[in-house]
Amino acid sequence: MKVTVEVGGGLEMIFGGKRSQVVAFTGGSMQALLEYIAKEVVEDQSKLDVFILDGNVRPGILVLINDSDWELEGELEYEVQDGDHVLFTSTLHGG
Amino acid sequence: MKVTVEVGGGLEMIFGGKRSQVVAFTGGSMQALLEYIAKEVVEDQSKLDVFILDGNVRPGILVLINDSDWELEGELEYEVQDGDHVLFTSTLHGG
Amino acid sequence: MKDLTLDEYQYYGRQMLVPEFGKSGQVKLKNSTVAIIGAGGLGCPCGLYLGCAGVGTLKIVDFDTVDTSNLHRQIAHTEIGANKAESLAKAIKQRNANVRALPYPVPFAADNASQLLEDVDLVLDCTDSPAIRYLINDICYAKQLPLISAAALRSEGQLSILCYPGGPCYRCLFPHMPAVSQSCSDNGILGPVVGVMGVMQAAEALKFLALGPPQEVSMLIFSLFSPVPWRRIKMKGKRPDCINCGENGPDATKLATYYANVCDTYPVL
Amino acid sequence: MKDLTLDEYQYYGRQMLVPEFGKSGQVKLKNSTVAIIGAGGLGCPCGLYLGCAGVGTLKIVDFDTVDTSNLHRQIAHTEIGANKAESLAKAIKQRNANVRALPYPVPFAADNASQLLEDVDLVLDCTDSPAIRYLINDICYAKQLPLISAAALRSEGQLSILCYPGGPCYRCLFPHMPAVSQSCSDNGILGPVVGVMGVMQAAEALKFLALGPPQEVSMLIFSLFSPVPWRRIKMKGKRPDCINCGENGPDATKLATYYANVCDTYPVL
Ligand SMILES: [Zn+2]
Ligand SMILES: [Zn+2]
Repeated sequence: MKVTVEVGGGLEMIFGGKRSQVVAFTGGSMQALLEYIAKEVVEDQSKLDVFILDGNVRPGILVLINDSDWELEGELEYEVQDGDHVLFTSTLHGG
Repeated sequence: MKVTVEVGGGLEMIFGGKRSQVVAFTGGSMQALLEYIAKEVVEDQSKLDVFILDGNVRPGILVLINDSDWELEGELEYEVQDGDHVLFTSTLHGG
Repeated sequence: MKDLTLDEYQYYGRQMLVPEFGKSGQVKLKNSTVAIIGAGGLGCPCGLYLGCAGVGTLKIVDFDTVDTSNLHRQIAHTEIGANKAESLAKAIKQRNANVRALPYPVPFAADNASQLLEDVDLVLDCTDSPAIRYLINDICYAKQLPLISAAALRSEGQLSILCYPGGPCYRCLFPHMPAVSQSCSDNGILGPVVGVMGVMQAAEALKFLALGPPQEVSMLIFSLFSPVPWRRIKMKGKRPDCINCGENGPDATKLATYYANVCDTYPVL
Repeated sequence: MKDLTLDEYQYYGRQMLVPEFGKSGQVKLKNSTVAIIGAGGLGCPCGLYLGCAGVGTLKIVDFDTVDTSNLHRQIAHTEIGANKAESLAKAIKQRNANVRALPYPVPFAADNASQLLEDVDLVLDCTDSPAIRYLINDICYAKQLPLISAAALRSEGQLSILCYPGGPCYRCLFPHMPAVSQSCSDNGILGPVVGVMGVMQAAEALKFLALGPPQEVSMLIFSLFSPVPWRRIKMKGKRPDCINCGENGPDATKLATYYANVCDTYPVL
């Protein structure tokens, strides 16, 4: 299946500056998608910990599935669908 | 099926001021949806001609299906899907 | 509520023509007091647009002074070294003598926060620091003041509406304070990016004052270099275990730990 | 291209920290000339943000003078009766002495349009009239000048990027000139609504100058009272039968009919 993975809030730096890309995912839960992204999509593996901590998304990073907070969708248990848009971004504090 | 009908650019005035509403549509093409909206959803029938002219949307009104110009989707022949978002709005010129 | 003067009819005529807003919206604006915390990249456009739109009283809080490196985005300021709250208040008065723009050239801090927000109807968080953002939130919840919070960094922005009756607080949406904070000074910001967030904040404030709180809990996110620059995200509402507004009320111990770590003192309510 | 001065490094430092923009974006801005047609509700914030962001030369065209009923939304102006182009240019110079803001207090019309756009890299349509919008478009296409067009009315706005190589023109997107035009003066406008569109126009201009044209043909639409305030709409690209930029080139007869009906004269190219 095809999933659009978008990143922002500074996370794009470990994705080689790419803000949005379509990835080929074999299917499964968000847990599986996270593992896939961490292993296959993140380009700067040395800084993986700004994104993933202890197998989950680092606290403070927002995960948005099809324009909804993933807490509304089941978080790690959400079953990823073909065509989904998943966005990882940080809370901003500047002004 | 349920279709979200959103209007803007002044058209909301003939829809009783409602900008967005979910309507129960029996299904069919955009042509059929237009007829349904003109008959069942427009509240001020006396001004229907600001919206519909000769069985089609009045020239100058933009029709957007799921965030795409309807010219990309087949216009009147587009087969409406359950859950579609259809937006009718006017071109604006103010500044 | 005070009615409009003849001058105000002339000044605000174009706004009152907008059906959803109308004269009733304009009168509500005139009789409202809005606090703008921070007169920087967000506060400048937000304050200018709300002052010109006719919010009766604006309280503007900022201790900082204008630096050359601010000017590219803080468009109300014209004089290096001026206090930012005073500079923004002056810019508003120059444009609209019908409103009161009151500068408070002090730091917004735990010991004066509650007092600064006396008699306020709506609070706008235009600050640049996570610690102050949580402080503003906790005070707004305690005083039952609605809060519109905007933020911007580099090419991105976020906006959410909080603390209205039944709505979530900032801690509900963002329970985790970041380990490392990123400021515009250290990490950069494009002028029109923070500008568009500040004007959106003014637009949402105007909508809130005229028509009341939103129907759904959501967050607007903006990213200039994303293929889809604006997204409206559905968010979870109040968090039952929120240490501030949760089911068991404010958790004094956890909040005290928080304030002991990030602020000098616990807020005076 | 001219490099940055020491003063400019200090002034624009925060923008150059943004990775996608960087020093190269800032240098491109400095070496660019942008025309802003209209110094009203869109032109004021757009001009202020672009001037402060460091666009080297801004040509500002507006014949109109400031009226009391403009002030709620035209936030660069402070003096009733002043020419709007001169007032906006002055406001930019007050904030950023590093850029040139050149006022043209004349009507943008068919007989001077081409001349006003000499040596320009990007055109911003900030006008309030459909006839002038089509005129600006036709001149931009003829002179191969990219065009960012924004518009606002009541609580809504629209923005599109046009006339770049391979991109559509305004007539491709909107082939039908409206029978009845609606202006902000007659139909109302909320200040922050037109404000947010003007700042978005500045943001898109900055992105265009630094990074070039968009990859996809789209339109941004804004509606303050809609449940989803911002939408990015995918649009059809160039229209093969466009009377301006279509496969057979400009259709002189049809354009002449158009200009005979809505303008005094045919544009001088
Ligand atoms: Zn809470
Ligand atoms: Zn064309």
